Amino acid sequence: MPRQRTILLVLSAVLALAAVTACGGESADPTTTTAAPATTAAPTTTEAPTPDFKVAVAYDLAGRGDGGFNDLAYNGAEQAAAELGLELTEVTAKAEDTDQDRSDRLRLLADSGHNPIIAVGFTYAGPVAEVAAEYPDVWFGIVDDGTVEAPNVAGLVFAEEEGSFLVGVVAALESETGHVGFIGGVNVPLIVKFEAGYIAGAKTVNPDIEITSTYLSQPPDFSGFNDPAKGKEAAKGMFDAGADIVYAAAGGSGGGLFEAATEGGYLAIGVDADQYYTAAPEVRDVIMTSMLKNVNVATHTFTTQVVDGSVQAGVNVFDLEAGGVGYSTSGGLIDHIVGEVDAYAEQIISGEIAVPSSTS
Amino acid sequence: MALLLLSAVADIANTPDLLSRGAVSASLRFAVPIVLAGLGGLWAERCGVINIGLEGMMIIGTWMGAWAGFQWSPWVGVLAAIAGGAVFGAFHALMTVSFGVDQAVSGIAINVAALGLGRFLSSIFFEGQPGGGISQSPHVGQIANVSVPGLAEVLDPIAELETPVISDLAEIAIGMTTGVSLLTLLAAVLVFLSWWVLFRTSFGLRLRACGENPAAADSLGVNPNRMRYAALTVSGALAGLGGAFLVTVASSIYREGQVAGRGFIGLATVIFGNWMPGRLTIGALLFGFTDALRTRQETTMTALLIVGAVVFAFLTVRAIRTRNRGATFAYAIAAVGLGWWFLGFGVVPSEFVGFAPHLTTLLVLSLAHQRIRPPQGIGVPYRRSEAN
Amino acid sequence: MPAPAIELRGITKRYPGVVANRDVNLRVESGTAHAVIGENGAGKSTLMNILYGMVVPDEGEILVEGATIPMSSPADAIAAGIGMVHQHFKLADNLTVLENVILGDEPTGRVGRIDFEAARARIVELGDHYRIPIEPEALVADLSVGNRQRVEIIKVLYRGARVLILDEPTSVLVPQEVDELLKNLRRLTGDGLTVIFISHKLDEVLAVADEITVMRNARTVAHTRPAEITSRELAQLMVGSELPTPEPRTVEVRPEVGLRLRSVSTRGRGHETSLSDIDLTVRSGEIVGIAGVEGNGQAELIETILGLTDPVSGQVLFGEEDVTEAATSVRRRLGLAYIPQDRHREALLLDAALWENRILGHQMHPPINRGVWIDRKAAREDTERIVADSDVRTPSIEVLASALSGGNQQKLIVGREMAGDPRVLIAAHPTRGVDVGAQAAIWTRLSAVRRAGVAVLLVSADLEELIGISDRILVILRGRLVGEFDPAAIGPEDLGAAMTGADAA
Amino acid sequence: MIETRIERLLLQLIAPVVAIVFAALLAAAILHFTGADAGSVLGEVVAFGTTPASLVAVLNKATTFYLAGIAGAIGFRMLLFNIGIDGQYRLAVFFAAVVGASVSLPPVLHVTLIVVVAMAVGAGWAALAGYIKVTRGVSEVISTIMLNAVATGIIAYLLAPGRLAERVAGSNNIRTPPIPSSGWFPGFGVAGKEVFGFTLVAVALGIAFWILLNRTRFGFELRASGLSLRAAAVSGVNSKRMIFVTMVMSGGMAGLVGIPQLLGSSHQYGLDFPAGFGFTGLAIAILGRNHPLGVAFGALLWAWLERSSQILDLLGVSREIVTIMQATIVLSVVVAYEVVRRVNVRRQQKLVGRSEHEGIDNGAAA
Repeated sequence: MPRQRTILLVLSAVLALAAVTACGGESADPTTTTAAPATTAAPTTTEAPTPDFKVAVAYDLAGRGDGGFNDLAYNGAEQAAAELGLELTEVTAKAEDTDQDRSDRLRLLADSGHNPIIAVGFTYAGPVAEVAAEYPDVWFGIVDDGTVEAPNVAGLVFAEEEGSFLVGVVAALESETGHVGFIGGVNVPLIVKFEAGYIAGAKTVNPDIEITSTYLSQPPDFSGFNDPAKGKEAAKGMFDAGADIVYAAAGGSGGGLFEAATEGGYLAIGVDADQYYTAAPEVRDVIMTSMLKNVNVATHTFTTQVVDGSVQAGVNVFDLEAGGVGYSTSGGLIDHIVGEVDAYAEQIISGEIAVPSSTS
Repeated sequence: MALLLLSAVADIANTPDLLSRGAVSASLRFAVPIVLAGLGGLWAERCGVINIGLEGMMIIGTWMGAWAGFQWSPWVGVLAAIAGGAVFGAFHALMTVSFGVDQAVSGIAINVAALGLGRFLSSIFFEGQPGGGISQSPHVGQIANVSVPGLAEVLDPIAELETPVISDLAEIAIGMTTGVSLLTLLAAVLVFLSWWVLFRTSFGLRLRACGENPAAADSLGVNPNRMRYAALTVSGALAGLGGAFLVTVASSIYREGQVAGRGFIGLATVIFGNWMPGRLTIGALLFGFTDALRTRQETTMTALLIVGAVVFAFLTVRAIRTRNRGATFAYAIAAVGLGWWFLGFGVVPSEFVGFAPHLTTLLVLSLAHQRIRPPQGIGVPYRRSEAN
Repeated sequence: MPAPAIELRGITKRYPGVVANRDVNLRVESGTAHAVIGENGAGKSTLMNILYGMVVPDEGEILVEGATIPMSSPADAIAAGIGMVHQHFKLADNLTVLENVILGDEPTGRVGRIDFEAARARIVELGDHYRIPIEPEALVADLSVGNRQRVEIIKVLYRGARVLILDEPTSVLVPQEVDELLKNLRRLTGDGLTVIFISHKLDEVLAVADEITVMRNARTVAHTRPAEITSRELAQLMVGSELPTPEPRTVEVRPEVGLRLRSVSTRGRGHETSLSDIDLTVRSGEIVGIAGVEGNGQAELIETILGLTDPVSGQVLFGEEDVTEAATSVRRRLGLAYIPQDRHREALLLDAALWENRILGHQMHPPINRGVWIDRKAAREDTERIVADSDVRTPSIEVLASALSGGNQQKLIVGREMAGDPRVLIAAHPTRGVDVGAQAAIWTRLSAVRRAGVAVLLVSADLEELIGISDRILVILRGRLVGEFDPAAIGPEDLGAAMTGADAA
Repeated sequence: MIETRIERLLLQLIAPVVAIVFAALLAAAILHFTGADAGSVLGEVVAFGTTPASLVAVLNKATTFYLAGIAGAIGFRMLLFNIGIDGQYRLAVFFAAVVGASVSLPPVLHVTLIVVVAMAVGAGWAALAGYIKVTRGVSEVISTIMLNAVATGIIAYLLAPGRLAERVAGSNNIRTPPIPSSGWFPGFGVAGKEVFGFTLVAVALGIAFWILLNRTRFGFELRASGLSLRAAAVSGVNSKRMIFVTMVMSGGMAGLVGIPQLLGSSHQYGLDFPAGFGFTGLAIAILGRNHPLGVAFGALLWAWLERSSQILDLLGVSREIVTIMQATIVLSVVVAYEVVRRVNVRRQQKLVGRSEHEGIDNGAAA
């Protein structure tokens, strides 16, 4: 049953986050170094049962600590590594990175014995294709890309539009003004998928609904993912214009939406993680739901499968059916409409509803 | 005049948000960090030092503000941000005044260092805190907002009359007096205070003299290098305060990259404002206003098409009068082009909306008739032995 | 006998490679005007800067009214009642007269607020008392040179100085202004103030000084009174040889025109003076002097001839060639040479080697220019030639221009400008701030240039110089040429009257 | 003089060496205080940074940095602050990619066309800033900041499916169509890795820049204007024209910044195209004192630091320490240069003083 599965996933996400927090707590000790607690702890886990595997996660620009996408990728991998007693390494990209830098980063990981290597973000597509050919014995997973065809590469892609469709349904059902909003961080196709699904979901419930969309910045200016001030003003603008529910797929700028909603007494929809838990306690009450993009499930599954040998090359679609995306009910604000929303979910899974992935 | 134009345009283009209270208060919030950065630039340049490092000092301000803010209180955060900015301002002075490093170089280095430092320090202090990570801080409390009591109630009926201009004025008044952050008020005070200190006190006179002709100041017993230390410390403190605004008012979190070029925009407003605090603030408000409009409601940008068309039409007429044929031609094309765009498409592509504030600033600077008068000692290191 | 106002004992100051002051002793009695004279480079300015605390001596002590005082900054000097009027005025252009005057000693009320009313009243009062009227609210940028000097003097008086140091105060003034200044100085000493001034102009020194100290080669070599000495003798004390005088005119002016301006007018921007209807002809082999109070359009005239300012009407011609529309580079190629007043700003790349400075202005001329290329070898060779011919004292042509002394810099510039066989030469204050020896050399050079058939336009404030070497003198006043004089038949006073428009009134 | 030339060269070399040592010490200190074993970490970094693969990667990175640095240096030489390098190269490489993909030409011609388009677009974009500076007196610092934002918007608008770009099925990237292989710039293999062929062009451009600066009339006028705008104007340099031309040249060079990457590796412009070289370029120009050779050194150093720092992630050390090191190097190099300059000026003044006095003494004797 989709709903049960969703709840299960939510629970796993929460658990994973709790795990991170616990780990992080240890590293707050100023004498131990920074980045990856798991790495510094590595020497003590040399007697791990499966020493042939060392997990690596290569992030794109933002890196871990975003309380969303990248953290989720880490959580899944970390959880798997912890379960299997594996070492885990993290590396992060920079804005000026070229494909060659990314390739070299992957090579570096492969050379130092990492397997599997999880590349987070579509910008790794070319580099993964290149490096995977050089290291046929190493498994590569790439999040958000399904273009690499190689016997040792798994594309981990998500049907963000399907999850967004569901929160669009929630928004339309709960909006009292018949006007909802969408804030995208940066105008890239990935984020457009969120917008498209959201609009489709809302329109399905209420064809007359008014939907305002905006993007905070244009690529390659990625500040839209990191400008909570702008997110806040954009949300205020939408609320002032009559919207009462706004959905943000804007990374760190989403925090601004929650603040604006809290100040004005409106509602907000989170993204990627269950933001009811990741956002500041002061603002969580306005988060009616979050569109879950369970990157953690993907990275966990991938890591586990590599170790137990059941991994399949090719595109692994984490859609609604596979539990890759979904929506959260934490906080209880939408408990009364869960049945309705799940009905739409089933229609998507059964193919009755085809969710568009672009707005035009 | 301008108000009349905007008011008319809001009606024609059917973009009521153009002069709404929300847009006004958002403009203020967007403008304040820029104003503070701009004041920072003003203090530095009035004393003869260019401060390209404003961006970096703002970054330090955001980090310090969040670091102290989440542990103790946002006001402690503000103080920490000011202190952090001031330290980097003084460091800029150390580099440029004592070591004779080129002013632009030191500024760029500070920007580079601040980026790295923010992330490095976050990895030590924020990672592992609830909600914190290498690129963001835990939640920071907000600085309180205040309103002029009763005013909104009085003005609301007027605003709802929807009489052009008068209602707009009421909206603007409400926007400027309701839910205003204490830090915004502080910024307003600082604009006035900067003017007062720079132009009405002996300290300010000495500071300006060091920016105009340090040798003259030195010959009268005013030590230019000491003044530059002071000016740059204030400059950094103001930029740091601008950073604090971002984490305690505009949002409630430190987030890597959140300064997003505001320091540079601040620097631009100094030149825009012809090195005067008041005009600088107008420049920042103009930028903040455009930024607020496009962030709140992209459709409002269509209204600016009309404004642009009208302004260019006006410039065309003026150019015809002064018989400047080239300018007439260029302005006329711009006016017709914008008008045609509005009538033909009625929308501005959202990709273009993003740079509307920048383009507006650029156009205003290029077209406004101006006589720029920068401080004459700007960018020149002062050494006594070379002054003779 | 009361203690002297100022006494310097055994002052020595060394700079890398040079000793600027060597065991200098100076005694200035209270209430007197004391002149310090000497060649450029004799150490006068260093001495004055030491006295004003801007330079700290390596040895020696400074006594003010009999008491030794520490002098490590101008603030110490000001506190001791010493004020200084610098040769290059130390004024901030964008500030008002009032702001410039009170700077560093502002009357303040609560929390540092300047009491502008009190300041204004005090400045006006000082101006009335010493009869040096100034306008407190005026922007310094708008003031004439004479007025700026008044601001400088008021600045010093405002601080209650008992001792005034004036570094070459008359070098930038016209005779009437000089008279005014000297009168003011006498009034000051009459009031019991002490005045120390540096000068080149011996007649002024003899006219106004009570006592005279002569410096040569970093030492004080003589101490005397005007009544006891003639200007010839003074000059010999200064240089140890005969005072040079401008050569008499011996050359025939050729008929062909070198430079011609036909009813040229410009529109002044900002603080510039507009030229109106300038008609001017300089023939080959002729030196035409331009006399005028500074700020009456000389700068604009030079800019127009250089091609840096476009006239709104009229024509500029080199020979028969109309260059009104031509760029500066074209005019340079046609044989325009320029010896500017401010060599640091207009004639030198201070951070470049001497031979690179040789290229400046000649980058389009042979032998240095070869199409798009620069012939560095030729530039170096020709620099060596100039250094040898003009006696530029330098260890090498690789040193930076900033390392040379002023006189040597000027010799290099003159040598360079003469190198391209110019047709037209503009010389603006060519000997200002140059010592007596170099002055003579430059006058000789100008005369040689004239003999070679160059049309020379000499802009100068030194009336002796104008009268001494010009073939004709034109007077410029408020952007117009208001009179032409034969130098043989005019004295400095008449010229001064014409320059201030006194004769027209 | 030969002796002092060697001395001068040594003096120039001391500055960067001191700076690098200082920055390394600072980094070691930071590492130490954060609890890492500074010695072994730096050892690992050096070991990794000197592998053949690293050196090739450094060379490729440095090529891009070098072009950005030269673009910055051209501006600095004329006291122009081209903050717009970033926007200029992005716009340039975007249009170059579009044009390159839309034509089919023989190899050499194809590459030439792409390069010319990039230079023209970069130059044109910079020319806007130059034009309003010359005609309206708008500081290039402001105008280029603003034009960067405008360039971003223009690219975002055009880089959309149905306009000038296409979306690859299954990918979240948007890219311009790929440039056919006739428009690729072949690289050459070193140690099993491929060095950008454009590296050689960059070297040639560096030499050309040096010749232009030091051997041509234009270069002299450029340097003279940078040293003293007024003196240059008096000597016959049209300063407005010079400002404009310099801006255009800087922009043209900036237009090439993305080209090694485009022609040597990506062959198309997409969302994953590297951004943000503008400020790096300025920092490198400063590091190299705007001298073609110095900039090369700065670019290599910068690239080496970036490359070898990748190992830090594996060592569990924050990579930002390298950013701090870069800032430290820039500052300490500049401080060191300044100290050297002052020493040099003092030395020269001493020499001049001595020769002047000799002259006087000789004169007295004669």
